[in-house]
Amino acid sequence: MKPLIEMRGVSKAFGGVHAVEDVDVDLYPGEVVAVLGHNGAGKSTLMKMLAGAYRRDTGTVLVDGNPAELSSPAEAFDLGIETIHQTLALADNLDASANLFLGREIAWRVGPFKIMDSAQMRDHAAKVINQLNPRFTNLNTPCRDLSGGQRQTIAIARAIHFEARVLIMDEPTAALGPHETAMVGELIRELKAKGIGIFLISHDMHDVFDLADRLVVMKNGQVVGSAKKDDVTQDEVLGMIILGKCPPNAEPGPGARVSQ
Amino acid sequence: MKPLIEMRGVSKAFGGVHAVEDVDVDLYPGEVVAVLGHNGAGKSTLMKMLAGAYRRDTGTVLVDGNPAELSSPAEAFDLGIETIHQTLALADNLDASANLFLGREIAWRVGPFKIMDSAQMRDHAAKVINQLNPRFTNLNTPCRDLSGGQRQTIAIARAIHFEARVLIMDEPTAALGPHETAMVGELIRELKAKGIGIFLISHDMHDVFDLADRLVVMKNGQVVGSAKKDDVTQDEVLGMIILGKCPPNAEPGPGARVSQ
Amino acid sequence: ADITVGMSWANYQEERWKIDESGLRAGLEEAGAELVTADAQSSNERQASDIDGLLARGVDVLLIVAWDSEAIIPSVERALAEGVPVIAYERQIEYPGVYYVAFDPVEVGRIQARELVRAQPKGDYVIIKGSPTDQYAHYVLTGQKEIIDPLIANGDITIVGEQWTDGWVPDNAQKNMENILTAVNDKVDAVLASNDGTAGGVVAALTSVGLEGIPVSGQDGDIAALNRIALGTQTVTAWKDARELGRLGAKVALELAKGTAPEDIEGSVVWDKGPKGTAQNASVLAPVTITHENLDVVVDADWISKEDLCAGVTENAPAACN
Amino acid sequence: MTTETLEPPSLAEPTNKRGFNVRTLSLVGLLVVIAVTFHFLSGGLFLSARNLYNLVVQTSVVAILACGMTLVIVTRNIDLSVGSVLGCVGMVIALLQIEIFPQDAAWNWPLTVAIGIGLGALIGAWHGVWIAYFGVPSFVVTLGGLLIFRGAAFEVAQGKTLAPFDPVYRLFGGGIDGALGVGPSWALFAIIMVLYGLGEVLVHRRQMRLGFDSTVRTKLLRFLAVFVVAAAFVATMNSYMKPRSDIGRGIPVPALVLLSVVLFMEFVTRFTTFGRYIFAIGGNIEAARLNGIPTRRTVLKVFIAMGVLCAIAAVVTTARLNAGTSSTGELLELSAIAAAVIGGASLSGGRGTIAGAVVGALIIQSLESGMVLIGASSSQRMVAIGLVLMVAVLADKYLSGEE
Amino acid sequence: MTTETLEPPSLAEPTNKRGFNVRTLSLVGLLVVIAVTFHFLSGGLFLSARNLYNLVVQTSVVAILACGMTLVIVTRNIDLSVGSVLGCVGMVIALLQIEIFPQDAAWNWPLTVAIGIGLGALIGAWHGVWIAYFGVPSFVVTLGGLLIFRGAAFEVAQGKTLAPFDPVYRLFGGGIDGALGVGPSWALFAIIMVLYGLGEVLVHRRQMRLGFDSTVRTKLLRFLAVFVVAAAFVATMNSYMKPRSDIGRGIPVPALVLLSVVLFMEFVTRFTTFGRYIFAIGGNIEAARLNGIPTRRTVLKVFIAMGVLCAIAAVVTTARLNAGTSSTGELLELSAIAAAVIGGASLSGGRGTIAGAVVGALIIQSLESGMVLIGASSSQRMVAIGLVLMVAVLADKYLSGEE
Ligand SMILES: Nc1ncnc2c1ncn2[C@@H]1O[C@H](COP(=O)(O)OP(=O)(O)OP(=O)(O)O)[C@@H](O)[C@H]1O
Ligand SMILES: Nc1ncnc2c1ncn2[C@@H]1O[C@H](COP(=O)(O)OP(=O)(O)OP(=O)(O)O)[C@@H](O)[C@H]1O
Ligand SMILES: [Mg+2]
Ligand SMILES: [Mg+2]
Repeated sequence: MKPLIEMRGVSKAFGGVHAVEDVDVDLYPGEVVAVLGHNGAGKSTLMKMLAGAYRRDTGTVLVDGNPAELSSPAEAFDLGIETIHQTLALADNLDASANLFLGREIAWRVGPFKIMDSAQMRDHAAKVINQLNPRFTNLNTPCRDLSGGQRQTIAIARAIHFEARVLIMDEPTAALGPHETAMVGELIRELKAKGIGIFLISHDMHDVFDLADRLVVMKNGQVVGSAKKDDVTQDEVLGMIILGKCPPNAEPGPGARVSQ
Repeated sequence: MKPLIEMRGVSKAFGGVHAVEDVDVDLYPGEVVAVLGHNGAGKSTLMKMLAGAYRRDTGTVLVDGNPAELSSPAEAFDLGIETIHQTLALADNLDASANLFLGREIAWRVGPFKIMDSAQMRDHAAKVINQLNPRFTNLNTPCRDLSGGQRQTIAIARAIHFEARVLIMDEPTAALGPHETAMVGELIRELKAKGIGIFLISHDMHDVFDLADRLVVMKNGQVVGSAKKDDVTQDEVLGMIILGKCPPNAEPGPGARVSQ
Repeated sequence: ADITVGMSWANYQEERWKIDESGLRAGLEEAGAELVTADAQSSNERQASDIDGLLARGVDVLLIVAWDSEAIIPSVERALAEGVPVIAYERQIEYPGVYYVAFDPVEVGRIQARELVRAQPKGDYVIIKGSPTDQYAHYVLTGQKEIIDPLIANGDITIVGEQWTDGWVPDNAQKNMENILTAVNDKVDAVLASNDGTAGGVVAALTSVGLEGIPVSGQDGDIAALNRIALGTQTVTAWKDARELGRLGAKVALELAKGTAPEDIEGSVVWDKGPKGTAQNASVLAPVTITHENLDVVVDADWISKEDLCAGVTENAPAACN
Repeated sequence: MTTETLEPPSLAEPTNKRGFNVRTLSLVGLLVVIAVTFHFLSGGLFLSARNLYNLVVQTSVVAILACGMTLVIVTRNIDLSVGSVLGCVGMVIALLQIEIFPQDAAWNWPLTVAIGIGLGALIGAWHGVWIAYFGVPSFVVTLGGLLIFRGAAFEVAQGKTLAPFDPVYRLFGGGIDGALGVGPSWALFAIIMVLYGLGEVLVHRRQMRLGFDSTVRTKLLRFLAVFVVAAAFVATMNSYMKPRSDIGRGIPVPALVLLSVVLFMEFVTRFTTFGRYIFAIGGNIEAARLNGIPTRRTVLKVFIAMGVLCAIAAVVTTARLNAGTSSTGELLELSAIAAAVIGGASLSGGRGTIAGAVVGALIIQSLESGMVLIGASSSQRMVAIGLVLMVAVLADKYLSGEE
Repeated sequence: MTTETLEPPSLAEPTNKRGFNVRTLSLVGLLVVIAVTFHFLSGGLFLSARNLYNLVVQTSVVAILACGMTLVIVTRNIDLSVGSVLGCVGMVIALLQIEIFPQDAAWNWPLTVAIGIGLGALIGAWHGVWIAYFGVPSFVVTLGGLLIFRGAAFEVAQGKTLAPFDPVYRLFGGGIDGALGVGPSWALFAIIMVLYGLGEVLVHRRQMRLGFDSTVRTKLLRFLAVFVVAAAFVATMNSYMKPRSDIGRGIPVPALVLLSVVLFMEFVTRFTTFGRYIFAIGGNIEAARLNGIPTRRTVLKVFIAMGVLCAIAAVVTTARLNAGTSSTGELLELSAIAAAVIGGASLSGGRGTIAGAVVGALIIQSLESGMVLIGASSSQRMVAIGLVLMVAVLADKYLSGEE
């Protein structure tokens, strides 16, 4: 099978900080790849480059085997790459349905203008959000007045509503309650079954081992190693994250500690 | 033993939304009380009232048995109540040490001015933060350029640095890596041993059962019930959170489903 | 050029200063002198800086149109201390040793009031004053009051409305006039407007209630204002042939730069009619009263083309348009 | 599904049960208080048909600018150049119409207006490119514009005052003939009311189909309110007679221009994606960018719109004065910004309404005119207006239940 | 522990390896470019001692205001009233000193200055209370102040110009005698350098004790740079002679006033908790509040400081003009805000430096003066200054490595 995404030698530095260094990662259709690592390891930065939010300094990215520039979020959307950002990327002054359709409103083109179909958008939004959290009723409230989990729900709803082929989820359940988290897990399985490729960043080992097919561990901007979920144990993965030690069953990356 | 905090009949509404309704909660010295509930249940709102960030509409709060107004964060600090807010409450343009000491800088009073001892603050900050995350080196970077977990680390460091008697932790480990999360768990145990009372909001059942002594579950702004950790099972707690069903071993609150 | 003459304008954003400058420049160029200018844009602070700059450029003589006749004095002192003669141009600076070249501003006010009173000896007057922060507006007002105060005292004239015009901006004058008209329910017989710009605003306001044609004053002899006089919607403008003043300024400047004693300059008189009564050497021109009757004066002086003057004039054409 | 009425949510402002914006309603209340106060202080002059007619005409220029300024402020920018741009465009129109093109040609005024609007758009684009693409703060860019275009306004005709304009052009200024007349005013009223009613019915039917609970009573009440206010307005304008006649004037042309601008801008901000993007950018520009909104293009368009509105305002101003002067529009930027801010636009972005800006402009002009009517001197006027502005915004804050 | 030098971090601006603020350095570079350009265009006049002396005096008022404006802007507010407050305080000082108090009393000028500063603080407090405690947007409050205090400035003496001031008072204006003289200028230079050197040594020792890696070389280089620039400045001021004499003038008094203000404000923003709170409020006012910072009191104090600075600027201006006029300070608010913004203050809050504001003021004044020196016409001057401002900020953006 052809990979959906191939990242080769991708790097990004901010001033003196090498946030991401020479990273290679693949993603296949219907696969969930968990990206793990300590805080500040560079996971979000890597994903933002794939989402078109940052421009990479070096490296190539192939989408469906074709080189992709990924110079703007719109370009990523066009390639079918949807992202749930860690910062959620919500406009706090707008309500749930406005945020859900932000940038991709349902609208009729009339001359130079696009007239929004607010009723339709409201209707859709209510449906998608209800699917994730039935208790979420204040659809008319500006996001700034919502609870942390409600805000995250909107960001998730947005990413799943626009049928993606690649879904990037940067700590999607960090602020969610147990029930909501379970529903997101369900959702990931559904999407996977549809052949969608998913990058999942999460600090929850449970979730990761529950949902992921493969794991990639980063440390200080570099890949420590990657492995099939079934080939490694939870403790081995923790060792990769914390110590940068690549176990025998995993494929080591440039960030693996060579000597013990 | 006398409770550190007694909340009685506390309510708060935003426009038409009853975020918190008639809540009674106690906290004893050396006790960890987990506050649980679905997204938008009112957990953060309840804690913000205790932190002096919101004024309650009705109800009384006793600290050490004395009624407390709690009309401002400064008042809460004076009573020894420290908070890690869900929103972290960081000034994005300042760096880690400035944020850590924000509002309570180390300074010499000279006439009408307080001259900050930056060197000292930097020194302390480095120590406290290192204790939580040894990999956190960019202490001079403005917070806006830090990763999600690094930001959370600063907020936690701040709350523990000023020796509190009551510590409110609103989803303190949501963005933390596994290692960092473990260190926070360690920390909670240490503080507990020192007789500090802790409110812990978390969606992670593992953490909760690991760390808490007692659980309080909220639903739609009301208390479903509270129970000693050892008296209930994880499934029972999930039932409380999702269905609002209070098990026999727990003490029911006004939000418990009566029938069924 | 062997002689450099500096000119500090108070504010240049008006039609007439351009004309002053052309006169000044013509007069200086004939003598091979150079002119350098600066515009203070209605600010004392900026004018002080401008004069510093002009002195730094090494001018031999300095002409000043003062935005404020008191606040300019430290700058004058600086110039005199460096041995640079100072000419107060158009606006008096009462300081010993400063030469004064001007159309008498108080006379401007008098002309305006005199002609209005002649056209409308009795009745309800409105005064649209200039910018409240401009000293010049106060001088004009003084002249106007000189004529009409006695008539107010004996009851012939009533002032039914009086407003300053921020920044001399015509739009502001228009709004003020409209509101005054509302306040007095159109019972207005004459409007003392302080210059031709504000007069334009006043006439526009009057036109919208069908009152155009009642006596309105102005000054400067703007093209648009002269056209209004021809059309009969403005009564008088106190015409100051700025070219002439410019040439006079140039002449005096050249003399002073050459070291001629002020009192020896041709046409110099001793002027002590300022508020403080300081005596100083001066060459003062009288503004010319321009009304419907003598519009030919401005045409003959090549100030305005007959075509511009008579644009749109049909009935009751002035002699100048025939 | 939801029990709320389905109002355009993009403005993110509290609305009351009838779907009116609370903030704007409380501002209208304040305007009424100011008007009634002046009415008594001026011995019954303020609420006369004549003064209201003048007020509408005098307000139109600032209100037109304030509409554009609201968009600019919502995107977290500012435009200090509007007065200068107005002056510069006005001078160019005057120069072309009076000095360059043949004065009696019928195509003269339409062409000059078109050129003026094109020039306005160009100037707006110039500012927009600097701000959106070069990333220079709008304060600096438009301060530059304030200087540049005021200087240019002078250079256009070397400071000369240019007059007179074409008689048809002058109608834009709302002078003696610059009003619709009684019959056409009522006709326009009828047309607008019918269209508005139809729109509400259509929206209502659509909402019913999608299962929203949209009460008929609310809509009807709102329609009636608008109907009564509009009818009162038309009746008032019609009852102000031309001088020495009993021919009613009707709606003045500047008010018509303003009305068109307001309707168009309300449409854009409430119903189009462009309007939505403006608010999203003001709320969180990074979020807007991450969601693929063309943030730079949107900001550029906002400044182009502002430039066009400056040109429209220039037409009204010069037509009204019947002259182009190089000082036209000085200090207007302050009034325009003040109107937008009083109307609820927040300089920290993401908040503001067109209707509020118009009411803000009306409040400012009512204070200006009212103080002249009661015969206050200009310095007293300044002090009083300053105080009332502050109190008005404070009162509005509490009336609208914020805080 | 860390390898960076230990600079006050509150300003959250990039600093280079020597600990200088990159943004301010690149601005200084721009200033040099502008100066050298004018020097050639004006045939060697711009960089003459005489013109530099004038430039310093001319800049002082805007620079003093810009220092306060920076604080205001950092807290995400704005102050449009500074010009009016300056005018009003100046008129009150003039009225008291010239008309009310006995003209020859020795206590006259000190008392009037004290009263003026008190009045400035009071006016600032008035604005601050409206903004911080009543929650009215600073734009509205200070727009009100702009009108109110301009009106008041007129009412104080009914628009009359008041003159002359006490001869000692006039020294504040930096006229012919308003400078320190050669000897005292060098003495002052020496004192400041010694104090600065001592301070650096003390800080260095403290940092060593806490184990920070603070290199001596960096500090030494920085000290030398400051030393050379300051010495060049004093030498230049000393080499401008009094008219027709060879007595050097020395540092002008307005520059001395500005220097005191700058040193004080740099101290406050860098080293005191008050300064830290200002930046925290601008960065995230909600976070500041949650951390127990008295946000309202802090904002109030910022506006009081602004009021005091207006009063100080009023003293310099009136002393320089030797007259109190009701128009003094008109439009100064624009220059002050522009200086702060050019100097790197961001209108969205949380960013700005005192040194930057001063350099910004110098850039603006250099453009103004330079255009006079090269003999540009008024409208050319406006166009050129507008353009250069925009280009300067753009260039600065790229030079300082921001995006
Ligand atoms: N400032 C506010 N204005 C209006 N409504 C608010 C405001 N703050 C909170 N709410 C509402 O109050 C309810 C409770 O919010 P709260 O933040 O306390 O929930 P929570 O239990 O902390 O949820 P989460 O687990 O998602 O953090 C929510 O419905 C939210 O929309
Ligand atoms: N805009 C930026 N400017 C400067 N440094 C940045 C920026 N964004 C990220 N960094 C730095 O890059 C490093 C990687 O950050 P990143 O957000 O990718 O980490 P992460 O793996 O997502 O961590 P977390 O688990 O805490 O979310 C961090 O050290 C961070 O401080
Ligand atoms: Mg991350
Ligand atoms: Mg919460």
